[in-house]
Amino acid sequence: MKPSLEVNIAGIKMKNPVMTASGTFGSGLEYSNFIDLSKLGAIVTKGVSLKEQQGNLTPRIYETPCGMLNSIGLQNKGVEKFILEDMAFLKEFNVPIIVNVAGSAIEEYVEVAQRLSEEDCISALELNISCPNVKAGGLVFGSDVDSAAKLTTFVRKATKLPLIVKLSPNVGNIETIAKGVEEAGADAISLINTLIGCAIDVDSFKPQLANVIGGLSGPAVRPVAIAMVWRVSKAVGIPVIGMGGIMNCRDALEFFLAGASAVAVGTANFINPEVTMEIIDGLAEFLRINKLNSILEVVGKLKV
Amino acid sequence: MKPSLEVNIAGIKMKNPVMTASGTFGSGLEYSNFIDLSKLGAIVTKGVSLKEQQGNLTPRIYETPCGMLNSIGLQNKGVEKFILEDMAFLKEFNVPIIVNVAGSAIEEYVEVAQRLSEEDCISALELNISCPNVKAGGLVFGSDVDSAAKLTTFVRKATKLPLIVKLSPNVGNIETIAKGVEEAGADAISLINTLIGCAIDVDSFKPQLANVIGGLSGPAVRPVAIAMVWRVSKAVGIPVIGMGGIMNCRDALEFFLAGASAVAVGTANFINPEVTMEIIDGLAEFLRINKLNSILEVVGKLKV
Amino acid sequence: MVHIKAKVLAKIEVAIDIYKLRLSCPKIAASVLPGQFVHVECGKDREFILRRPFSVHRRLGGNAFEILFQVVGKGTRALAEIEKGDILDVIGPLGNGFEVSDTVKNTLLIAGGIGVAPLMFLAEKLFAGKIPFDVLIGCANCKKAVPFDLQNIIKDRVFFATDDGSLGFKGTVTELFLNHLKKNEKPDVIYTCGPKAMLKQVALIAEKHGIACFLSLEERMACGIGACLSCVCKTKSGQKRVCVDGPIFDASEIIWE
Amino acid sequence: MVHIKAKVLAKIEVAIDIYKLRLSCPKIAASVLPGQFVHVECGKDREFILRRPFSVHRRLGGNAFEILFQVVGKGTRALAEIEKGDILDVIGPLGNGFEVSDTVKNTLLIAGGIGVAPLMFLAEKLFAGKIPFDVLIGCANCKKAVPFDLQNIIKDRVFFATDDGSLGFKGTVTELFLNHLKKNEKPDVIYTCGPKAMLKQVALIAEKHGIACFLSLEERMACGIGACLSCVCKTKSGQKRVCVDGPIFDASEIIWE
Ligand SMILES: Cc1cc2nc3c(=O)[nH]c(=O)nc-3n(C[C@H](O)[C@H](O)[C@H](O)COP(=O)(O)OP(=O)(O)OC[C@H]3O[C@@H](n4cnc5c(N)ncnc54)[C@H](O)[C@@H]3O)c2cc1C
Ligand SMILES: Cc1cc2nc3c(=O)[nH]c(=O)nc-3n(C[C@H](O)[C@H](O)[C@H](O)COP(=O)(O)OP(=O)(O)OC[C@H]3O[C@@H](n4cnc5c(N)ncnc54)[C@H](O)[C@@H]3O)c2cc1C
Ligand SMILES: Cc1cc2nc3c(=O)[nH]c(=O)nc-3n(C[C@H](O)[C@H](O)[C@H](O)COP(=O)(O)O)c2cc1C
Ligand SMILES: Cc1cc2nc3c(=O)[nH]c(=O)nc-3n(C[C@H](O)[C@H](O)[C@H](O)COP(=O)(O)O)c2cc1C
Ligand code: FES
Ligand code: FES
Repeated sequence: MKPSLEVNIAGIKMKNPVMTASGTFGSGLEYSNFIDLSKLGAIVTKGVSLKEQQGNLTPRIYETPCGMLNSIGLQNKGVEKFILEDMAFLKEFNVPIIVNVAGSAIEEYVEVAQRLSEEDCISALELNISCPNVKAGGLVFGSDVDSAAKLTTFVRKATKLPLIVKLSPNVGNIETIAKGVEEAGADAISLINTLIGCAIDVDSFKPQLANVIGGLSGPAVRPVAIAMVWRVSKAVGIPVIGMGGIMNCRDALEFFLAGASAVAVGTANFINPEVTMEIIDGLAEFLRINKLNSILEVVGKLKV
Repeated sequence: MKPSLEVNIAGIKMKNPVMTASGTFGSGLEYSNFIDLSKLGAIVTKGVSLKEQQGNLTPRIYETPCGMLNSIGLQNKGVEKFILEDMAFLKEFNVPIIVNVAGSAIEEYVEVAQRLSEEDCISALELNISCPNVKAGGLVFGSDVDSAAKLTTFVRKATKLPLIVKLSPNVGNIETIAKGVEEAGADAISLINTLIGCAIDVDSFKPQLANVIGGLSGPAVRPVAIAMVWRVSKAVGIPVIGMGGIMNCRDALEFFLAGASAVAVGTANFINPEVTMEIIDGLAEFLRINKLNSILEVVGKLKV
Repeated sequence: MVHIKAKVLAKIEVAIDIYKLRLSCPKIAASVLPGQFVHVECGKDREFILRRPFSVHRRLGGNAFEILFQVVGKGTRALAEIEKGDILDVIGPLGNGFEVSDTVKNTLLIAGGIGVAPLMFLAEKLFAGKIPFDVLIGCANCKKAVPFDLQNIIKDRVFFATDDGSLGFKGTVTELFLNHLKKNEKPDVIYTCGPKAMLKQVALIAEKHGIACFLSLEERMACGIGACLSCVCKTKSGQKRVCVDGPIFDASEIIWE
Repeated sequence: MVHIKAKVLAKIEVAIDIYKLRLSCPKIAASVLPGQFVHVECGKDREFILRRPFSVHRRLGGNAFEILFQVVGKGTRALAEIEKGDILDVIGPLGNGFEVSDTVKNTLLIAGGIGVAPLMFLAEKLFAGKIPFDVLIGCANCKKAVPFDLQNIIKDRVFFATDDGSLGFKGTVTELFLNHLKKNEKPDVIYTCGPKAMLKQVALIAEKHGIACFLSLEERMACGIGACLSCVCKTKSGQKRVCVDGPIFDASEIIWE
């Protein structure tokens, strides 16, 4: 029997547990030159806010040891144009679309969630309460449990779509926040978003990012992500979607073992546009070699 | 005129602003085979607790992308033996000795601080309220401002020695905690300690560290450290000692530009035992080339 | 646009710290246009998290192409260590490429430093199309000068400006440009590539003289294919991604900071 | 103990994925003892954050020494790519080394897999000191067998055990050890190096038969010089650092988990 990669996360049926991470996969269109989008577990879109946003000044990225800083600053075309353009393209593929929602106030999140719920081609919403790059990026909601839970409660009421809440790693008490959003009605938790970071050009005395501060992603942060996935998956009953520095199948497996029911791949797409496909194939191969029937037999199986 | 590297941090006069990071430099003895200890700005010792501690099981370390995890678990010989053996060796060198103090309860910190204050060859204490590796590692104090401030207040009363408080990066509100310990009487702040991390062997399904969770250090974490040094140095009036992933002089300069008045080098000693000397020479050269008279002219000079 | 392994046919150090790599890659060579670039994995085993973008410097028939690069940091340093016979992981061709309309009669190419890279490929195309052009190249000194040795091109249409006067005109390439304008017939179109400050000056001079100007912009890039929004620039028709909407822009469209 | 650059005089693939590196390094070669190790920077430009420890496999007069290593992960994979003429950054000699008392008459060396590395150097010393010894070597199969070809050593004192019987005895080296004990005179001392599980078995058998046993332990190491406390092991006289108090321990001292 061919081992099964299927997972069902918060009611989203996925062919396999490999998703794209928000903000790293464009509208999907860009990567359709390299891979068959319908083979993905799910596509997560760039953060969408109510109105168009210009984002931060450039330079917006910088390479750091085994990682990168970004301060895109949630540049996006606003929810209406997003539906008109990006969703129109994406809905042609047989793949769940998860829309990442950003905002600067509860009302904005609610409004965007409501608008998106009117469309019938969206599989779930991912609440970004963890973008370190802009005031309007939600980190203010992601930093303490009360705000996180309150926001979740309001959005929960505004949509019937499955609700994933994306947590920030820039906190001390990740379990508390996870439990808070679970109680407030989140159907799943995704983590980690980027770590707050900064780099400086010592020749010019200037920051490497125009915004000074950015978000750190890539393999450098993977140990932090694994630790948080492990802690959170023990603390909550809802599924956890793990991400942070996944470059290949073995990295992804660490997340499953730590307790993730699905993974998302971000930064790795930039160096290797086919990385998601390689991970999917690698997972199937891993199950086969280890004589396992389903990826579910790996989830949370860390031997401690 | 030869540019000056001298700094005075919380009354500790240093020839230069390059210190060793706690736990990475043994008792100093080990590195005296490679460098002249008296050329260092200061030596910071491994964390010392009241009684001897065995630490965690092995494996205690694991290499991660551009970083390493450690879960030494504060193995140390206890304060009495430390004074008898390590201090006896270290006091022969013309270099400030800063003793890193660990504990599991306020009383333990206070007792260790009092005992150390009886010695006359110690230049300062560094309160470790941020070790992620053991319950008795103080992270419980480093995670919220009230505990951090309370501990600082008690230790402050117990010693006349300059008091450095070493903060954990595993928090959301680093400025709040920094301000809290400043008000409670800290003379300087050092950061960052290690980030909580984990790595898993996907062949055996076992954690790479016997302790499962460890502390991440090395270049991978440098952007996180720079960001925190920058935020904290803007928030407090006391000097900041920066560390986290410094591998060479240019890395160190990023910390000075971000606002650190001194730096500490940890993980880099393992790959390059002479790294501290190379950084000191490099800083002098940098000042010379840039026609600066003192390292103080670099501190906090990030152009934003 | 393909993601492909290309074999290194040759590595030549053409000036101090400036290398030319010849890559065997029919899939890219067959379709690449002047001004387009490739996104290259430097170093081994995903040693770097990001690729590095390099313009196509020259197309060698339908089978191979060249890039010309300067060592400026860790990625290019690693790339300089590659040897003949090694395999390079590249994505390309990327970006829009220079527009050369049929009506163009007389053009001027202006390069600052390594900005000469894409202009060689363009020059070849202009030459093939029998469109006359002059070339102005600015660089620090004669040791940094990349020979612009396009076969059959009359050498005396290539002019150098060096900071120290060690080759050609002593001064900046924009000064040389101003001199050139005084002494020569006004070109219809200017194509330019180089540091941003230089591009801005060239663009302003071109505007003042009413000359059309196309420039190749640089921004730090992560994906190179339009997905990450790291490489944006402000234009009169809104914010654009340099990697897909550029790297070639009409200078009159750019909103300079 | 020095931190030094050593030139690679030779790289030889002695078995599948097992390499021998000969390093020119008088400062280390002059003083190194059997059982000591060197701490090696694998890969280029601080590509790895930690060094990797390797036993000295052989001393070549006072000027050079060899290490023997197996490719098991990224560090050793990078090390296998080094070439003759390259420069390696090493720290050494480190650790305590094997103790060979003057009273020893008859010894047995037992290696598991790449554990053969330090035993060759020891064998040379025993040979020079005219102390007779037998060698038992366990490995997966004949393709993984490192030839124990010490000049002048009577080949028939070296016995292999392979999992598949493709070379020598079919079975584990501890089974071979038990057989050997039955058939031969009891050795005074056993020196052993290999995987922990094997060392434990050898140690227990040696204890049962009242034979002194010294073993070379492995633990992950960061500093290699006693500073970081990453490499500890539990002994009857307290917790020890494998890098400075070891890697050679009296087996009777070890507290096995
Ligand atoms: C469309 C395009 C075409 C280019 N064509 C050429 C060419 O033909 N020849 C050539 O020598 N150079 C070219 N460059 C610049 C080249 O990409 C950079 O010099 C190179 O990325 C530097 O990498 P590094 O690792 O050596 O430098 P580092 O400074 O160590 O790089 C750090 C980071 O900054 C980025 N970066 C640094 N400088 C630049 C830059 N000028 N532009 C974009 N990103 C940068 C790097 O990609 C990397 O992410 C081009 C850039 C762009 C955007
Ligand atoms: C004192 C001593 C002497 C040794 N002598 C030899 C020798 O002569 N020949 C030989 O082939 N090997 C020897 N080893 C083991 C060798 O150090 C490891 O195989 C090597 O470090 C693996 O590195 P890697 O990057 O390829 O593996 P990875 O698994 O990718 O390494 C990851 C991390 O684990 C550590 N690690 C992995 N395996 C071991 C191990 N067995 N021991 C210690 N650390 C490990 C690495 O140092 C690194 O930090 C010795 C080990 C010690 C402690
Ligand atoms: C360029 C870039 C843009 C991103 N934009 C978003 C975003 O809009 N919304 C969001 O929730 N996360 C965003 N992220 C975070 C990623 O989705 C992901 O959580 C993070 O990068 C860690 O995964 P990685 O290491 O695989 O990249 C972005 C990351 C990068 C690198
Ligand atoms: C092996 C090891 C042991 C450490 N032990 C201590 C300790 O006892 N007390 C402490 O405050 N920090 C300890 N640290 C943290 C370092 O002092 C330093 O804060 C951290 O490693 C970041 O710096 P680096 O990246 O330069 O190593 C330890 C770090 C390492 C790697
Ligand atoms: S580099 Fe990603 S959008 Fe241009
Ligand atoms: S490796 Fe650091 S103490 Fe042994």
